[in-house]
Amino acid sequence: MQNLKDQNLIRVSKGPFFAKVLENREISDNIYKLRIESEEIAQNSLPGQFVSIKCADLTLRRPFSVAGVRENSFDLLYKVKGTGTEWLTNLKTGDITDIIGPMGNGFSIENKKSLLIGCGVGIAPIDFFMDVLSAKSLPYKSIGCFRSKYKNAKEYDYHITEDGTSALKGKLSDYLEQIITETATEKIFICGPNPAMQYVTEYALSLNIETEVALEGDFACGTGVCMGCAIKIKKGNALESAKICKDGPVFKGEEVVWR
Amino acid sequence: MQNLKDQNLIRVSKGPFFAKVLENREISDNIYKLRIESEEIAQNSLPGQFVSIKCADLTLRRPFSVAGVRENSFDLLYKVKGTGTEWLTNLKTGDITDIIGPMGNGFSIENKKSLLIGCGVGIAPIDFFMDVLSAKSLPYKSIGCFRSKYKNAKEYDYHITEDGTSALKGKLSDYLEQIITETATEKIFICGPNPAMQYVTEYALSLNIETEVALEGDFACGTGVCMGCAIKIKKGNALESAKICKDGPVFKGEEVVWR
Amino acid sequence: MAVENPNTVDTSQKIGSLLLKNPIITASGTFGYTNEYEEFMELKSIGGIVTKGITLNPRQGNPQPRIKEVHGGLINSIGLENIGIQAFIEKKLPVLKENNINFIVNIAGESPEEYKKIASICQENEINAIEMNLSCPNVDKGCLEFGKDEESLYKLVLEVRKVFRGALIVKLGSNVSYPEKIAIAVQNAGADAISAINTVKAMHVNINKNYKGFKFIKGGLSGQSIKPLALNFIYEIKKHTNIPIIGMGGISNLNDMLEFFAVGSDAIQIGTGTFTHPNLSEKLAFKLENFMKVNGYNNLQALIHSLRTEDMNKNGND
Amino acid sequence: MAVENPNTVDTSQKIGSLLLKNPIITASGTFGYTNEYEEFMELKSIGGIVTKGITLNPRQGNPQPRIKEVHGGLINSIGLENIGIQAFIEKKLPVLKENNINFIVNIAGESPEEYKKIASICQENEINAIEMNLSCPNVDKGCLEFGKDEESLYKLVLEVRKVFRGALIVKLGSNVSYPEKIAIAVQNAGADAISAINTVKAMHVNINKNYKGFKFIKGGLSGQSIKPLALNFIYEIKKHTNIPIIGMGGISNLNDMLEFFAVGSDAIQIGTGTFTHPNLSEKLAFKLENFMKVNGYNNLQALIHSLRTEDMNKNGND
Ligand SMILES: Cc1cc2nc3c(=O)[nH]c(=O)nc-3n(C[C@H](O)[C@H](O)[C@H](O)COP(=O)(O)OP(=O)(O)OC[C@H]3O[C@@H](n4cnc5c(N)ncnc54)[C@H](O)[C@@H]3O)c2cc1C
Ligand SMILES: Cc1cc2nc3c(=O)[nH]c(=O)nc-3n(C[C@H](O)[C@H](O)[C@H](O)COP(=O)(O)OP(=O)(O)OC[C@H]3O[C@@H](n4cnc5c(N)ncnc54)[C@H](O)[C@@H]3O)c2cc1C
Ligand SMILES: Cc1cc2nc3c(=O)[nH]c(=O)nc-3n(C[C@H](O)[C@H](O)[C@H](O)COP(=O)(O)O)c2cc1C
Ligand SMILES: Cc1cc2nc3c(=O)[nH]c(=O)nc-3n(C[C@H](O)[C@H](O)[C@H](O)COP(=O)(O)O)c2cc1C
Ligand code: FES
Ligand code: FES
Repeated sequence: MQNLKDQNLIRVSKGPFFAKVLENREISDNIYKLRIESEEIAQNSLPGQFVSIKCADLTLRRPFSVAGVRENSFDLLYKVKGTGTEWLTNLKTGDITDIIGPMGNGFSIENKKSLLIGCGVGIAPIDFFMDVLSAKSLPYKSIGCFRSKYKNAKEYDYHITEDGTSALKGKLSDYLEQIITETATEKIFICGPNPAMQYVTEYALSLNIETEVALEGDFACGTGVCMGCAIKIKKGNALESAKICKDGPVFKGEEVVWR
Repeated sequence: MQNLKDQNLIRVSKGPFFAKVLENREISDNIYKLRIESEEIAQNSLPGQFVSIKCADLTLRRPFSVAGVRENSFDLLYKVKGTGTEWLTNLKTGDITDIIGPMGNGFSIENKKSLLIGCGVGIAPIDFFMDVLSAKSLPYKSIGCFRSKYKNAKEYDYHITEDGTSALKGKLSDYLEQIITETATEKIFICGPNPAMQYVTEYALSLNIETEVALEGDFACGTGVCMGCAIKIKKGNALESAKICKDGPVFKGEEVVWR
Repeated sequence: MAVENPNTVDTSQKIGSLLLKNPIITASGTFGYTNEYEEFMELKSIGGIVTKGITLNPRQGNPQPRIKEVHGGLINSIGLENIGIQAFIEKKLPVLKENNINFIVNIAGESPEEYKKIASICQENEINAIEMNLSCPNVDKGCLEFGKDEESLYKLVLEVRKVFRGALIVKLGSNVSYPEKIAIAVQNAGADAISAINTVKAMHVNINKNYKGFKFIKGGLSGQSIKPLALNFIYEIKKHTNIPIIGMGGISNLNDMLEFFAVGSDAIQIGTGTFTHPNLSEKLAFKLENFMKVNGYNNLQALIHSLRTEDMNKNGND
Repeated sequence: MAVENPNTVDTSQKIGSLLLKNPIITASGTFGYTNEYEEFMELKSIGGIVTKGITLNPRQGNPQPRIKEVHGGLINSIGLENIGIQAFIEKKLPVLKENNINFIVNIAGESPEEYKKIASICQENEINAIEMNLSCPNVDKGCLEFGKDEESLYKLVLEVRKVFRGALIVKLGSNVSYPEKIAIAVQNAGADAISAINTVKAMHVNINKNYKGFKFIKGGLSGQSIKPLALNFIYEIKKHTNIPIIGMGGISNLNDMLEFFAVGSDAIQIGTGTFTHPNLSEKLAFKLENFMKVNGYNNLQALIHSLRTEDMNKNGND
């Protein structure tokens, strides 16, 4: 048997990569930005795709959307929720992470007047998507919705906060109609809590605007083999089984069966 | 129901105490000294008794002999063996430990020409015993046996090392006869690996010298209720069940059934 | 946590004729025979204690090693070392009475006759409650085998019921094909309650240094890692029975306890948790009371009733 | 670890008529149907793969949530979602053959007739090996129930044996009263091997925020925390059978694998471990080979033989 590393080189591998932490800091309340060195992941990732990280001695890896890339590194934005993300906060520059990816399918990249919406930490793939569309000079506008002001380097065209610490105070629904009209939106891309995504999808459908949504779910394998994250999606009149981790996490809004 | 703390005060409690780490450092190869603040344990401990520490999220506490006391603190000497002791090495001054004790029975304190023998980290209760006998001006000599030179503040009358980095090179058995004669030993107290304790006990018995040995064992409760550490001891011609944690860890040498 | 409701709350519970001050009991084999833990806690703070398993004749138990910690738990192979019912009556019973400890005697036999004899002795000595251990793993004769076959189990419990008039609790384990059949048999035979689960059959293997052969400990697994098995077991038997259930298996905090109430337990036992925190049962008694005050439950039944509403019922497989 | 012995070693193993390059197989439900893991590892580095459980008709599986991580493991409640034997034959079999993957088809039925039908279809399509899943937890009909009663199990395996001539592996779970009776029935019915253990019945409870009711997942527990149960089960059935055993349950490193060999396994499967480390099976294959070289074992049989000498035999209880 040959050296495994050598074998790895001769096929397109999704990892596991043992990748160095370049930066890990709290950028906003309970939200951290983690920058990790990995040419493979940086170069192969599309907005909406995710990576899975081995955290502490937990059995299951934790999935996070790619939030931006450079030549040979990529960013994650994570919110501290439980054991895994708590453990992530202790990573220091130079530490090695065990990571696989990019996984799943990303957003469609199209020449349409796009409206990109990120709610809470759902902003992560939207940040990345903004970079990609900008680089390709494709037309888009962005909305960031947060509980309180979100302190990030990125500027959103519309920054909505519930507590009014940004220009727009209130909820997404208070402004959506107006923004869609203002921007002559042709397609909406959204990542955030299910109720927000459902609301936007249904509203957009009523206006005949296409949507793509980035779903979350509890993953076990994260690779499409265990059926742990399987949901039903609408294909015409029929319901089909789809795996969020493999067939998604990005789905056409109208295909999703909201619960 | 009253406040639990209040209730604790009105009975002699063995803990759990939430006690502050005063010092924790590697004093010799892989052996650490841990100093913990606790008036209760410091004032109630006898040489040979032990405390049990909650380490990380391990189910079972880890037992360690009290290695010395002052007014309101006590010392442990621990050798890094596995998960629990590895975790102990990370304790810093000011950290709080969850500790119970003192547990079990200690060595007899008698006015006899005593020979105190500690092998390896078995030196811990011997160190404490030396202090106590000195304070009471009772006659004793001490032997420390180690693989390589053991760097501790304490001076042993005989410091034996396998690699000869101390005055006496070799094994305990190379010197025991001579030392017993030299010191006119009337009683031997020993803590160390079973083979060493068995050897000394049997040799001493042949000379009609009494012995007390401090046994180790795998503990679950450490309080005498689970029978996890039960062994057979000789009481005259009969065999009786005894619990190392509760009836020991110190036993008369001649009572022990060596395996 | 501030106490919002200053009134006292009623944490008491009844298991057959046995009255418990609160639903927290220490489990057999982990708390000794009597007042062994008085240096660590107030024994009267909890509902009661279950004694170490007691047999007709004293037992020597298994050779060393008897204990092995594993990930999230503990494998033990004590082999029911105990002083026997006679010594218990003579030496331990007086201590229990003097100290006013609410206790349940855990009994084990090698034959139906032995169970019956021990139970009779308990009856003669006016013991209020016994727990029949029908589930200790890996015994060639007795105990577990009786707990596997519903017919012989039914007869056994019936016989004991005839001679013992106090609270009769039957302790079951999860190493059975049909938990519900076993539980129904116990109920039909007239037991006052079921306690579950006992330790789970398990083995720790230690490969020798030179890879020639191995050492092992076969015994019962307890502690945190059996909690999901215990919750499942209790939920399953609860569906088919209506006598009280005393739940246990890895309980180590208030939330664990609430989970056991939710799936069907009326009281709980703390086993391995006492090894980790010797005063765990006392702490939980205190926390339960405080929790009930803060959340406005005047009595335990109200809390249990509230917890027991299922809002999602599905039957999984893989 | 330096390679001291440069010669190649023979890691191969035979399970009935099935030849494995090495004893490492990926477990059903954790590796997909075919080459899903080729982005993570060299599929040819391992002995073989077991497909997701396949039924006669496609199955929808259970509603969400299906997954809950617990201390040291994972509870799953997939409900056997799969594409059905017909789609498997049409869409997956060609991929397996093209990629030259050594595979075992895991099958499950709701009735003896279904098992027989699927097995016949496998036989018609010249599939080399099947693993009968007789142990998936919590199915109302089928699967587990067949795996609990030795008589009906015997008949069922016998029927399948009649129609399937390849390597017939029967997969057992630990939720049974008498593992040895079940294993003997499987052997007597003519199976080529036993694989064990399937996931263990378990439940996760989530108390609602206001303490009104609870949500739960009932399903099968897998991963590290079932290892002591699996080792015990295999050791028990090994005493009473002599057909090969494929061991599994929480294997996550080389030492775990050696423990499974020691207690009686001839090959092993990696399930949940693949979720933690997608290339775990490949890594173990590499480590096993290296281990054998370093320690001078020319072939797997020699290693297994060496490990299997017990030097302490005791029977615990508590
Ligand atoms: C495709 C995908 C992309 C994601 N991208 C991001 C991201 O960019 N940034 C980010 O902060 N988070 C993201 N998440 C969510 C993130 O994976 C979870 O927050 C994380 O796994 C929680 O791990 P933990 O160990 O800290 O919490 P746990 O201790 O596991 O759980 C804490 C709480 O979170 C819930 N939870 C656990 N896993 C998930 C999950 N997958 N989805 C929703 N709730 C969960 C649990 O039920 C529990 O209530 C993403 C999830 C998916 C599936
Ligand atoms: C009464 C008593 C007093 C002790 N006093 C001291 C002391 O003063 N200083 C000191 O360094 N150690 C002492 N020990 C030993 C100490 O308790 C163990 O070394 C410690 O529990 C190992 O914990 P761990 O988690 O690091 O190792 P683990 O990961 O639990 O185990 C590592 C290895 O040590 C073995 N081991 C575990 N527990 C014990 C044990 N109780 N006895 C022997 N071997 C064990 C294991 O089987 C394993 O091979 C004492 C033990 C007893 C019973
Ligand atoms: C060391 C030990 C000894 C035990 N002895 C007995 C016993 O004698 N009789 C009995 O019915 N159960 C016995 N048990 C089982 C416990 O009472 C309890 O059922 C089991 O440990 C599960 O609970 P836990 O996870 O809280 O420990 C013993 C358990 C342990 C750990
Ligand atoms: C998500 C998941 C799905 C599974 N599906 C099946 C299945 O379809 N058929 C089967 O026989 N076993 C199935 N199993 C059981 C595994 O094959 C294996 O027996 C079990 O997980 C124990 O091994 P492990 O601890 O290494 O995971 C499944 C296990 C998991 C975790
Ligand atoms: S998490 Fe396994 S299929 Fe998606
Ligand atoms: S460890 Fe429990 S009796 Fe000694």
